[in-house]
Amino acid sequence: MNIAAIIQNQTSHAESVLFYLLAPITVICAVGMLLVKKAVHSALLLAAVMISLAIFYILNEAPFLGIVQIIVYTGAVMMLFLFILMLVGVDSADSLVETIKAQRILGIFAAVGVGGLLIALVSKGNLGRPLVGLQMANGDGNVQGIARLIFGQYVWPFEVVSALLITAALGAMVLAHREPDSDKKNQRALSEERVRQSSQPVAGLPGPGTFARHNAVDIPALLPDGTPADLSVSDVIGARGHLAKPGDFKFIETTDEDREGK
Amino acid sequence: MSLGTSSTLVYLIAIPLFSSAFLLLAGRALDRIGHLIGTAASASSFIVALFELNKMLGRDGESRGVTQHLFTWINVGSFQVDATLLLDQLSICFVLLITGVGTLIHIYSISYMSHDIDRRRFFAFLNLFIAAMLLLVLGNSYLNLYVGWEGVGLASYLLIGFWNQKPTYATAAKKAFVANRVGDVGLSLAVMIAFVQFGSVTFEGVAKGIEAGSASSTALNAMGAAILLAAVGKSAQFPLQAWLGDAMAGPTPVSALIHAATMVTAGVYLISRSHFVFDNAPTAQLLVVIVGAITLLFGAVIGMAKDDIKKALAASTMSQIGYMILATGLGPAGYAFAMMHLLTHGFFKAGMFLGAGSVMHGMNDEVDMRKYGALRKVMPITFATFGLGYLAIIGVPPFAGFYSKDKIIETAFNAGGSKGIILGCITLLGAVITAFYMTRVMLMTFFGTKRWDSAAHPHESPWLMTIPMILLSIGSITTGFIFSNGDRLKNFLAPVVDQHHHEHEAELLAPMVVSGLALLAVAIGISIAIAKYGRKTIPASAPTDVTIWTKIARRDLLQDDFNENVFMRPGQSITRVLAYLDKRVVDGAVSGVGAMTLRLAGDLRKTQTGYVRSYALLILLGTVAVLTAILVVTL
Amino acid sequence: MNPMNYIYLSCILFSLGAAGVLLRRNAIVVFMCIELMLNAANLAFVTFSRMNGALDGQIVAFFTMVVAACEVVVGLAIIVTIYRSRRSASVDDARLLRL
Amino acid sequence: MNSLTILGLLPLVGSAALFLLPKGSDLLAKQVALGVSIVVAIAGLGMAFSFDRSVTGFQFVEKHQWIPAFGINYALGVDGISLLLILLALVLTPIVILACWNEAEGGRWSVKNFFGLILILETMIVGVFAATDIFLFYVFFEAMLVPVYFLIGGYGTGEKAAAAVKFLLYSLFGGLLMLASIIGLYVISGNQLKAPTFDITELSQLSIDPVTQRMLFLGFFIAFAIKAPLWPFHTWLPDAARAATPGTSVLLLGVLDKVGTYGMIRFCLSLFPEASKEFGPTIIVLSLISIFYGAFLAISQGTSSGDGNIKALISYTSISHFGFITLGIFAFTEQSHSGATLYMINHGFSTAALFLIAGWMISRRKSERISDFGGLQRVTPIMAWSFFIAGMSSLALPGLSSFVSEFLVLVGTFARYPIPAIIGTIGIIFAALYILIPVQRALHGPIAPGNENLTDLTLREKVAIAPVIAVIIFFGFYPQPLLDVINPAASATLSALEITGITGGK
Repeated sequence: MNIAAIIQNQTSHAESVLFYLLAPITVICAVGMLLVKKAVHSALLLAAVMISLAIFYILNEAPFLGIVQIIVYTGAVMMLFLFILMLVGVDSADSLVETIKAQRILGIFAAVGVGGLLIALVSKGNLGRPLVGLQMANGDGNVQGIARLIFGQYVWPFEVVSALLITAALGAMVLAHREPDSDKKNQRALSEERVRQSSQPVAGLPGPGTFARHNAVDIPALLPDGTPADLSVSDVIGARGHLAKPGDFKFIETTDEDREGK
Repeated sequence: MSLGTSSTLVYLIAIPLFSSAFLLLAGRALDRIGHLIGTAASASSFIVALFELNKMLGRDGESRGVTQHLFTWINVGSFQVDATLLLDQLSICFVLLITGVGTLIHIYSISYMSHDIDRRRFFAFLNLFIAAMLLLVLGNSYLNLYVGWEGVGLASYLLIGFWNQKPTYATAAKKAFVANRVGDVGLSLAVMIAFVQFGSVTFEGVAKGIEAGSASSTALNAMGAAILLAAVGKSAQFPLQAWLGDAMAGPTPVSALIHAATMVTAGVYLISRSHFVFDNAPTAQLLVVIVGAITLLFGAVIGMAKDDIKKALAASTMSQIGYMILATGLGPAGYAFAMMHLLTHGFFKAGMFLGAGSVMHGMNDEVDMRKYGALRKVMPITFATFGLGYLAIIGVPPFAGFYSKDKIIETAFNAGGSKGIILGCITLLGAVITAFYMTRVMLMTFFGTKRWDSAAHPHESPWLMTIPMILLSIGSITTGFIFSNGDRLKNFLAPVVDQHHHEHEAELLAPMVVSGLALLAVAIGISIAIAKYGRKTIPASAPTDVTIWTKIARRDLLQDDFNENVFMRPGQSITRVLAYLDKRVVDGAVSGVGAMTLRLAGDLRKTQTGYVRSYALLILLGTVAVLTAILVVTL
Repeated sequence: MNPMNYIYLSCILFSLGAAGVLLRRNAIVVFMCIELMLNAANLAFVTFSRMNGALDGQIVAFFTMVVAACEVVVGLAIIVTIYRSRRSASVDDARLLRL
Repeated sequence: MNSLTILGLLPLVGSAALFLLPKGSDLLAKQVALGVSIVVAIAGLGMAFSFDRSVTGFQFVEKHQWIPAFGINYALGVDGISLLLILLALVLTPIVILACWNEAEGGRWSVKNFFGLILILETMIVGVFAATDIFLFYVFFEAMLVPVYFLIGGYGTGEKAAAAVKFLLYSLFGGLLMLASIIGLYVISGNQLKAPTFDITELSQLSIDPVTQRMLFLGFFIAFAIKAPLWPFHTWLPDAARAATPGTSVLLLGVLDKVGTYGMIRFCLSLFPEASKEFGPTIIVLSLISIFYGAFLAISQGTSSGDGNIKALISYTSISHFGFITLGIFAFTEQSHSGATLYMINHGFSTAALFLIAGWMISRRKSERISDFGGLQRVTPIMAWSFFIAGMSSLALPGLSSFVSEFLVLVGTFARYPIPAIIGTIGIIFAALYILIPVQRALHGPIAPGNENLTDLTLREKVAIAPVIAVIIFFGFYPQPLLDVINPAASATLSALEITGITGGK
């Protein structure tokens, strides 16, 4: 690496091409994220933005971060988003009609204002600053450089952040966990409940055809007084009008002739 | 004048004071003998006073005064006031009057108050009064005097309101106290002026300061006016006279002791004591004379219209004190005569009040003279003593009042110039009216026909009441002659009040002429009264078809109406307005700030829509503002 | 090409994210926009790191990613909880901040 | 043992003991509180006897570093004025505890907490009067509000919560102004001295330019005027007094409010002599307004036919009295200064007596309205006469303690400002009215319905009130022991003002 490369203010042409190719795509995706109705589409557009950002990281001599960006963001975080979208309902479309007075105008104004002001301030702040580049810092390799810093100078923040991650995991569990509404019922409680509900027979429903002349599914069982028990046949059969009446199968002294006549 | 010391002066005050405290603190246990203790205390004080008089007479004129230093009372920087007692010729007159007449009235009260369940308390208050009054006349400085001054005001308040279960009596007591307080303002101011001008508030220090000429005449006139204001309040002089009539709400012995013989004359004492101020403050002195002259006539006119025997006597007291104040305003010549009239008045007026009390005692506490009549036969002793007092007050020789009043009229005429003639005529006119209304009182009470209520069974009072009356009437016969014979009192007092003025002023009229005029005036007054009240029967209720002037006189010359409309009503209005303003404006301003904050908060609260996005928008707008600021600064 | 272009891109992405937070009502989309803002910041960090020749910017971006991951985990859990009780993922429906 | 710290800590220890007592041991709590306060009072009186009257400046000085970074010290010390005010508090506390034995029942919190709060308040009072470090003073000044707030809000009657909040807000407002001034002083001291400091002796050496001095003076003065209270900063007082229990009112009006007038002497005058002189005439006018305003409003409570409130009346009389005190302070003469200081003590006792007896009247009659009373002199003579004597002291009857102080104030004022003194003197007429009107309505007259069966003072109440009345009478006749302590401090304050002494006389 030469000194000239270190103090150059320009990046390589290849990088320029890539940038000018990708930057509009990124911006368009971001804008689209705002405009599409469905949340799933937003998520997909965001994923696109993140992937292009990962490429920008790599272009900026941060290959480690670029990879991490893809793994963590596009891989893990976006996956989480999609899972939640699945829980909430994939096709839950967002109405884009604004309900808060002046929110849209002011919001756009503020966003444009912040963007414009930031660009203005940043461009003022950079006048005449040379590009140093990371050739020196990445001399032993980008991952090694970062590892040296993380496990050296930044080891304490790193530990703190790891604690934060664990806490966040616990927090998510606590938040998403739903306590049962009441204690789980045991067998005794269940049977007591069943006995108290007098409309339900304690020992299960009677089967069809019991004490009747016929034991088909459409023949109701007969109660001791000879009346049919409606509970013994499925509601569906009753609704379709296929229910047989007890009288349909009256006991008739049949003779052999009769049988044969049939 | 170097004064001797005496270690016994303090007992004069201490005995009644401790007796009073003892009676009050001991509670009901002493109900049976409380009155005896009280009387004994007063009598002991009188004995000490006689003992002191005896010692005093043993010394020669210039060094008769004695002092007793008790302790340093207040000492702040140059403001030093010692609790020191001073007994000189002027004080001793008062001390003897207070303790002497006071003791007699104590004795009288034993019987008069015998049916009152609070008799012990009554005697405690009487003793408190005696102690305070003695402190008033014995203090060697204006501030010591002030303590006694307010002390007698307190005792007077307590005794006027003794039967305060009656709301009107309680109001009368309050009125007396407040009127006295107005006077006290004057005394306070006098002390302040004295301190600032002379660096001392003792009589001696002030006198020396004036002698050294360390005060301007403006200051002296102001001090004189302040002292006069004090005297006016205490002695019920115009324009603070209104309380005295109402003060008759108190038990009659109180009226006799406090509101006739002693306390109300404190103003005369104060002016006489401050002669060194007035001698150098002609304007203030003139004011004194004017106040005296007005009150003299004022009281007399009211006296003519009153049917209440005590109020008639009260009006008479006011008028007589007017005489005394007028006399003190006449300069060195007048002090001694004022004192003489004060002393004789103490005897005859106290006697007459006790007589009135005796009449009321016999008439079921009836005070309306129109319900009296023909009492001379059933109450001979009362009639006799009252009659002697009557003769004394109207100035019939050789009774006491003749000597003293005659001297005042004479001095008034001799005041010089037109002032002398006017004052002389006023005093003569006063004498006419005095004779008239006193004769009216006599006629309505003791002569004429019976106009008693059916329930009344008038009877003579018991001996405990008559003996003090008899003794006082003896005093009203003899004192005038004793005091004036050879100018005895004048010479006795001369070292105190008349140190520098021995030249005799020119006489406008010869003494004999003045006496003749005075007697003529008395005769005119008596004859009018007899013509009006002696011949015909007096209606049992006051006639209503009278002239507007009589009505005004019956309403105390509108004094209460005046006070009510000029001071009380506006005062009440101010009070109400201030109470309103305090709630609405002063407190309202603060509450208003609070209410405004609340309202502002209520309005601002509406910006809190609860939409997270609104908050986010505000944050971002804030960011825009900050960035703009940065941009503007870096441009 | 001047590397400042990355920074400008970062600014644009940041303000687009901010606009999304302000304009969208679906809580999940709002969340995604926040992620976008964080990523925009990361891009700036990485670019500055390169411009200054020090890896510290990348470290910060790394930490940001970790914290963002935590935030997503907790935030999505909260969204789920709210959705469970309200049957809605709209941020306008949760107005408990208002009395 | 002459340590102000120990003196101040004793009540705090006592209150901690009270809080540790088990629930329900009310009687024991009262006994412990009474015992502790009596021990403290005796210790305080013992200290007073070893106070050297010939020395000007602070005695019993203690100084420890507290926050060295800001030059803040824990510094205590007393001169004649603060010694007497501390004694006033120490003597009144056991009396209040004894007099208000049953006052805490029915409060929001327990009885032991009530007495615990009173003892905490006692500690604060000792601290506020003894502090010679201005920051320490401020801490006590504000901390003092806390127990009072709870005493009013937790145990009062009527609109107690509103009154407590009003009291707190007014005091905090003044306190914040004062804090601003204190910080200002600190900054100036940093510019002029080697190191910035909060020590008042050092701060009084500063030379501050007139404009700054005026601003700083006003910060202090308004805080103290609210506390005192001076018209027009007074409106919290009647509400607080109406809502507070009588015992609380005694401590509030009798002792706490003296912090205001004490502060004017200790801080306003000694730290800002020029501004004090400049504002003196204005403050004298405010004082005169206070005198009459308080008197008129007290009269309006007395004369209003229905809702005249006896506690409000007493609080308005206090506004009038505080007018006299500030008049004395800003008249800048030896007499007026000594008188004003003496007035603080005397007013403490006479108001204490009035409030305690009014409290007993109210607790018996179950009403605070003056028109509900009548004829008490016949029914409950001892109570009625005690009230009468207290009232007489309040209207400054000669022979009772207030007279000496009131007269000294007036005579001292007259020496410098004759016209205000004359106007102030006229105030004594209204003093007579505002005392005699309630006396007539409540004590005199026929026995009003509902008063027939009231009981007279119990032995406990007699024991509580007797020392107060004894003090009132004794110092009326012999105030010199107090004046001997006050005079050196008063003249030291005046000499710091560098005013050519107008002391009267030639």
